[in-house]
Amino acid sequence: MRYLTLFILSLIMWLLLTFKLTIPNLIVGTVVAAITALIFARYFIRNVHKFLEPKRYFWLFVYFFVFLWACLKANIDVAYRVLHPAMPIRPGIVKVRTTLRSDFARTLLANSITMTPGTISVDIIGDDLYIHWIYVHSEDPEVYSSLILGQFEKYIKRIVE
Amino acid sequence: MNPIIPMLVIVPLASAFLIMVLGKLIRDLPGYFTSAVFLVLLITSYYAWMHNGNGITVYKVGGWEAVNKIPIGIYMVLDGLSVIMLCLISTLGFLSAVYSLSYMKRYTGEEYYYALLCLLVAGMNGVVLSGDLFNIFVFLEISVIASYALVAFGVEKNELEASFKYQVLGGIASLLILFGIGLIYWKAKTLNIADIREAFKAGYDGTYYTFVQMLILCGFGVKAAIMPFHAWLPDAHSSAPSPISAMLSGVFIKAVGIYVILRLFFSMFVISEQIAFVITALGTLSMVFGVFLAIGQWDIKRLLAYHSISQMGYVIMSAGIGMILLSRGTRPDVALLAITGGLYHLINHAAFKGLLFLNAGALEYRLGTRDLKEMGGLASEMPITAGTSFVASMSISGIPPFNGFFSKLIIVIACIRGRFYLLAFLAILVSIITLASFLKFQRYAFYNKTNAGKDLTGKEVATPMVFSMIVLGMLCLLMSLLAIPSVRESLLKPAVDVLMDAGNCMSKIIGM
Amino acid sequence: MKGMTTIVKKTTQILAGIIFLYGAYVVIHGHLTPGGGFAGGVIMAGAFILVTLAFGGGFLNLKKEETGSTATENIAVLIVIILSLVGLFLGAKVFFLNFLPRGTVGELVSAGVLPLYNIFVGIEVTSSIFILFLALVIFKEEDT
Amino acid sequence: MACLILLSVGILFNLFGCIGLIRLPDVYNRLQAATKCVTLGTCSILIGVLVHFGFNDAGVKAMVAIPILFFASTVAAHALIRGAYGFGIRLGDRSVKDDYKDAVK
Amino acid sequence: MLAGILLFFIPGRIRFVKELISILAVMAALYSSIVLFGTGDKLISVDDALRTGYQAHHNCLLADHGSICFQVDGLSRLIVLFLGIFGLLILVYCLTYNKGRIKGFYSWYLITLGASYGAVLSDNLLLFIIFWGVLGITLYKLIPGTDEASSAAAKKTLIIIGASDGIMILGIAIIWKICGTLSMADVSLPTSGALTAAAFLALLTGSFTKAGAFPFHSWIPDYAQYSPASSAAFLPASLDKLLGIYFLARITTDLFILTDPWRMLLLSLGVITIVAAVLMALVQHNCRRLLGFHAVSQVGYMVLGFSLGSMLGVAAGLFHMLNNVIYKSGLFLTAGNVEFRTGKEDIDELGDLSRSMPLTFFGAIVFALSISGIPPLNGFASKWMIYQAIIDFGSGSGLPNKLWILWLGLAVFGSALTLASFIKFIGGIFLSGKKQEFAQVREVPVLMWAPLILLALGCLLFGIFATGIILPRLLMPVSGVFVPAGFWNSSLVSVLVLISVLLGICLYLITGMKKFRTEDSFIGGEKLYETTGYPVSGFYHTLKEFRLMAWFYQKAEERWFDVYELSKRFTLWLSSLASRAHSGILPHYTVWIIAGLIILLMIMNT
Amino acid sequence: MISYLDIMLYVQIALSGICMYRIIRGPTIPDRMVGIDIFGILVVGICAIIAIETEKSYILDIGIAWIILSFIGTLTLAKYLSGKKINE
Amino acid sequence: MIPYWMCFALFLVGLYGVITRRNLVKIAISLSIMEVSTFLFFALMGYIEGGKFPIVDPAEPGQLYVDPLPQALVLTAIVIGLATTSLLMAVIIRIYRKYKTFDIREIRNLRG
Amino acid sequence: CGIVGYGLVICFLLLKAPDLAIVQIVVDTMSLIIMVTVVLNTSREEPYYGLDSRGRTLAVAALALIIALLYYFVISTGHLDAFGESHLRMSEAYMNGAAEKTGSANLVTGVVFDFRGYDTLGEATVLVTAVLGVIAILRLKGKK
Ligand code: NA
Ligand code: NA
Repeated sequence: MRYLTLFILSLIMWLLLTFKLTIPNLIVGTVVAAITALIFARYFIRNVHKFLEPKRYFWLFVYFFVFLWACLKANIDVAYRVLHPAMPIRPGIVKVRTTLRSDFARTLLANSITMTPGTISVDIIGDDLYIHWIYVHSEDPEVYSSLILGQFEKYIKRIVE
Repeated sequence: MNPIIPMLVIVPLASAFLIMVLGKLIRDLPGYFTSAVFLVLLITSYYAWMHNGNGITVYKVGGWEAVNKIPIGIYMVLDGLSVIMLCLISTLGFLSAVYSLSYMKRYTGEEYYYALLCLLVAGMNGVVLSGDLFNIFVFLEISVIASYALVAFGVEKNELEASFKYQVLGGIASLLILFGIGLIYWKAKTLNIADIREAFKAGYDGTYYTFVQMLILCGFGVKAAIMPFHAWLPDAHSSAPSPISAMLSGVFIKAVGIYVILRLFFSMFVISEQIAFVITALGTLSMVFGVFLAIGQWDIKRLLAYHSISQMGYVIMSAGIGMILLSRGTRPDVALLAITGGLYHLINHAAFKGLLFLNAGALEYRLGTRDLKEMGGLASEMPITAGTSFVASMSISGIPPFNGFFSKLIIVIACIRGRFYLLAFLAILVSIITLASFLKFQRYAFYNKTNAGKDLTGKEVATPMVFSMIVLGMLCLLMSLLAIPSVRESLLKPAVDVLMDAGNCMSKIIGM
Repeated sequence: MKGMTTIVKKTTQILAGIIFLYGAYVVIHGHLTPGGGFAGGVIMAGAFILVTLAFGGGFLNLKKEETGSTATENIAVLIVIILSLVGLFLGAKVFFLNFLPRGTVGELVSAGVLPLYNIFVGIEVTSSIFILFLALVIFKEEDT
Repeated sequence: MACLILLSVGILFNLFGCIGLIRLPDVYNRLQAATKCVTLGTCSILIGVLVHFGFNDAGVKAMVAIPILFFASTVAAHALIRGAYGFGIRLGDRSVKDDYKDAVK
Repeated sequence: MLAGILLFFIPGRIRFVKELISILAVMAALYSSIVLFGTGDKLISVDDALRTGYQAHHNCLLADHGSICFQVDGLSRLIVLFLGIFGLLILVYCLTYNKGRIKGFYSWYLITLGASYGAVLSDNLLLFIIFWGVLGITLYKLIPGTDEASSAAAKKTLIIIGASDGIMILGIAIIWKICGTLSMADVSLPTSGALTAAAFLALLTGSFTKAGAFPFHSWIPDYAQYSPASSAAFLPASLDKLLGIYFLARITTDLFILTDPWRMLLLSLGVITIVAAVLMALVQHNCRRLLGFHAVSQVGYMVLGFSLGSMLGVAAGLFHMLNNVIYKSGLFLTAGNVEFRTGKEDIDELGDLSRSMPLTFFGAIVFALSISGIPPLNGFASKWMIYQAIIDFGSGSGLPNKLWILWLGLAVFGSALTLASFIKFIGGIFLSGKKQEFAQVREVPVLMWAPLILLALGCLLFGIFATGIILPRLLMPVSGVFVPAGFWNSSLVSVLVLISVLLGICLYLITGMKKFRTEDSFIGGEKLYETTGYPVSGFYHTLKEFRLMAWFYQKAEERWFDVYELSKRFTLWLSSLASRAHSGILPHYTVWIIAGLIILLMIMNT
Repeated sequence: MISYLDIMLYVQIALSGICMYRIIRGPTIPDRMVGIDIFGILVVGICAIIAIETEKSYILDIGIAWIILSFIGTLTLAKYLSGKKINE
Repeated sequence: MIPYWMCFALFLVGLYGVITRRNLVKIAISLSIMEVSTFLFFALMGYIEGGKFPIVDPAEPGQLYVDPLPQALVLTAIVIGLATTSLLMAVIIRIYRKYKTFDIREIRNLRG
Repeated sequence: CGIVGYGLVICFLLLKAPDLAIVQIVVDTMSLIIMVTVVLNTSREEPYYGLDSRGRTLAVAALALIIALLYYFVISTGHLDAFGESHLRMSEAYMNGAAEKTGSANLVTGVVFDFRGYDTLGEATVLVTAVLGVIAILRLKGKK
């Protein structure tokens, strides 16, 4: 199953890269994708059946825009802090507890957090995400948890779990 | 289009990879396989030597013919000079490989050793056969990298240190060469040696030309260990396993250093008196200081290594004298003599220095030390080592009737007939000090009383090692025959002609 | 914990295959786009290196990998040599002969034997680089 | 035109990122600023490319590049910041909180 | 023909004697030696007319100049004869003496002999230098070198010999440059120009080194001391002397035409050799070393003879050479016999062997008297001729001629000292003290004393028949015919010889041996010394105590007069200097490279 | 004539110059590494601009290659920083 | 000319580093700087004003391209550079194990 | 440390050498990885050796040398083809109709594998040689 998924993904990737639908290209692409699948399937994510559920793609699409917005905000925020003569920063590392179970979901969450306002995920230990925050708005765990995680957790849960 | 020419490079190259593939499966294969391959190379190159005559054979790789008389592919060129180098390489390579059969038994990772040895030889063959400047660089790097690794093959303190220094200095040299090649391409817009000569004909701008020449000279000077550029050599040559030392001193510095210098400065650049003077001066410098450094050494292989510098000084000096005379155009006969002497000495050096390093290896193999002070009285313990090393010592010191005498004789005579009295005197002086230092070697290793506390096994080394030493010892004697004019005429003349008449040869290559 | 954080591992799981594929793409399109055997080979090796980095070397049988890679590397070079020699045994007796039909410039299958060179050089480089990495990684302290 | 605007925006963000890289006091904050701004800026440029070429081989390539870039740069930033912490770089003087300290112990 | 035999012999012997000490090899070697001897003997009768017949034209060695050819003329014939004789005699001696001493002795022996023949007979200078060089190797190989001192001596010997060979190559190359030929027969150069002078000096170095004249003498005493007596007798005492003087004769009479400054130089070197070496000999304790210094000293006379340039001088030099070879190899054999039986070489430790080894003692007496120039032995005859030649030389007009009295005086002085030191030699070994430890010592086997006695007879015969047979038959063909004016009758010469004898005895007495009673009876060569138990060499310490002498000896012990030691010190100093520059620090080496590059650029851009 | 695209290209190059400043300046090793990472991303932008300028898609290949290798390189650096052996 | 001169200056910077650095790894880095400048030098030589990327588009024939030869040479040289660097690094690892230092001045067993 | 190499990539891009750019990227990253691996395998602290008097002398000498060298470079290259205006000789054949000759759209690949395929074989060999060397040097024990 993992082999097949990876094979198909690879083939799609190949076709995207070459962007040509000629016979030689297809043959070569098939061979290369097969080799890729053979070698790397054992490192590939486990629950590949989830790739087959369309609604996840829908949520992904939605999430994309949510994320884009957050991202833009993040950038403008950083730009502000950088350009401000006084550099209003208040950095620190905070601990946030996540409810996501699967590693992949957590990874996605961490990546998202990294791209959003003033935060970079430092580590995941157990259920705790450690986040470096450029401006620690609040010392209260409840407050900053919601500030940081925002809506991401919700969407990621729908996409991945 | 003679398919032998590319095969001379490809065979050792392919066998290196075959060894790596098969070596793990069959334990004793690498050594015997390598020896067999080198034997084949040996036979092939001697065949080429006998049949090449005065001719120049050009092999156009990829079948790319010249366009408007401008070569566009890589040319492989087999002429008198390169064929002699090929013979040297394969002879010493074969003997070293045979010697290694028992010598390398104490090392781990034999298959790596033999693969690297094959690559070393392949690289040198590539350099020698190449008619393309950049191609020379590439094959130079193959053999140089193999030699870096082989120097460090023992992975002990000294080996590693030597290899590191060698790599850094060699790296700088390679970069100077590469930059020089770049500069040449900048002006000539071509890489074929013969074509570069053509391209330069448009005009030799003083400063540019000298700058390029100096970069090239300096770069290959490091590889050839000419005097101010020599510092890596004693470390590297003394640290490598002995058969490799024999290869490095015997042919490596010649194939990737001296040969290329001769090739480029005779054939590619037009000889000027100034550059000839510089080359002569460098040769003399190495000749004189190398020997002074050698005589103070107590480590056999270090002593031998410094002598390599000194002996190569002879070769370069006489080639330089040849260049001076050629550029003056007054005494072509003396120039011929000088170049002949230089080449002859180069060949002789391969025999006797290779042999000496093998002797040193035999001593080290038996005694576990290279320190002369810890040896003694080995003449009766190891008669063949003692005998062959005596032959080689006398040969390198220029004592008749061994080959070294004749080449030095020719060089001295050329010096005097060309009115370089000081150089002749220095050559003799160096010869004397060489003799002194080799008698020191003889005295402390083979004569003298046996050092107490050393457990001498009283055995000669194993048969393959003995075989290699005896063959080289015989060569030291046999090569005296090259002094006989008719023999010299047939064997050395083609090589000398290549250098004497470089312009003509180059235009022949272009015409092919 | 072996290897790097979960975040890295999970990303690696997805990216490794893509990187390898991309390397293969660069190799195979060597005669059409920039890159070729060498660049692509290193990228492919990068995929392996990435996996090793992220997951740690523990799950690899390093000695076996190294032996395998060495063999692969040498066989690949041997094939390159054989390819270069094929011309020597054809009628022309030319070393490094491009003995296949050239095809149309710009097509995937064109340029005769060059893509084959690219592919085998790519394989060679992949295993070479991976061995380099492994050899440096495996190297342990010794008691001296 | 849209392409040029996207490109300009991208470059502007890159500029902010770089300024951050210069101005901010410690490695963590620099990473903060730089990763975010530069990644987004570059994504913006790539989208510009996509817009410029349309949906052909070049545009698709740019499109493929975006997720790769996204994953790569965020994970890289994460790894770096963790590495920096492991390396023993303390948080700057102005930092207010360090929960991670206890976790690593 | 001879060349063919030689070239055939050498490899044959090598293979043969590879099987070392086998009796077969010994016999074969003996046989070959006899053949050589016979051949050599036959050559004597060969007329000069036949000379061209012996020129074997082979391939020329280098380019188009100088063919390999052997020439046989009077000089070489003479030398060849003696080579054969000594080759045989010493080989016979070796049969017993040498058992197991040196590996492959016989093969080296034969190679030596062959190469000597080759050197003497070759006309081409290149061929000559090749044979000459081979002799250096065999010289080296004939020392066992199994201990510290002898291996050092071997090394020193070959270095000095090799160095002289190298310098000779220079000379030969210069000759070629000037003359365009390498045939000795065709070369005749006046020593006026700088180049010619250099060539002359270079070749002179070669001959001086081989013969062992000052300042290249220092290998001889070492070699004599540390090699087996047979080797010492064979090489430094006979073969090398023959060859060195042969070559000296060649260059002074044949290749070059000497001018006054060079004559002056040669004369000075000659007398310095005589006096300095004999002074060194006086203080030696080791009998072989003592003989070694005498071997040097005697060369001085020959050099004197040749440098005079007159026919008489040349004949005298040659004659002295022959005589010297006879008695000096005899003396070495004597020393060898003594050592063979007692195992000792130090004069102080020996004594009272005259009864136990009468034949050896007899030989020793004859040789000692001969070397000291006591009539009617051969040493007297040749020394006398040299004095005569010097006196004749005094009638010339050049500066060296004016100084004739100086040359003569020093030569006589040296002769006197020689006598003094041989009194010590004889006294110390055979006479003084009764040492219990030597009670068991017996005479040596016949094969060892026979050559000795033959040589002693040679001394007598050469002395007695000097004018009658030896000079006209052997020497005149070489030097040209001369009239030995006043031979045997010259009162001046007789007085000089007498003075030298008396002076020697006086010196011996004055310097502290008051109790030493001598009864000299020169008639019939019989004499008896009765000695006290006094250590014989003790009195020579007195000599050392003169201030000038003291300085001289001190410096000599520090080896200030030894070219070898001087240059060794200088070389090692330079070497350590250069070594120190190789600091092992990589950046320095990098700087060398770049600095070298820039210096080259500077040179090229001037 | 310098087009607007050229200006953008030069600005982008100038930005990577700023990165270089950080890389050279330090002060700590992680700082330099951050610089390297950012530099890598900036180059992708450069590639993209050049691709637009020349209308060649293959320039983007270089960009993608850079992303990938910069990623691997940064991970190595990060691992170096965190003090783990590579094969841990 | 100035680009060439700058390029050579970079070469010299590397050289300066090789001479003055005492850390083995830094020496290796300096060497690779020298290498890099050499590559740049070749690439500079191949550049032709107005030349296109040396990749032929069959749609637009007859274009002027930059000189592909120096690029091919550099390609080879780069690989060689990587090879030498990795070998150097292997030796450096071993040296550190044996000598316990990176200081080139203390690595001087071989002298004289 | 890798910065110079990365800077070089930009230069390559500007000099229209995409092949070089891509290869330089991969190689430089690999060098970086290798160097980091080395430092990891040895010591984590990058030791800093201060400039003492000997070091200063050396630095002055080095400075003098490189200035001299730069001077000679400048005076000797003044008259050569200016930047961007190089004429052609050998490469003429590589540009005009070469794509048809080799079939490779990428001219550099054409040169690398066809016109100068022999060089490339050498290049591949160099890499394998280095790999062999690295493995050989990193053996745990040199002698039995
Ligand atoms: Na010793
Ligand atoms: Na000893």
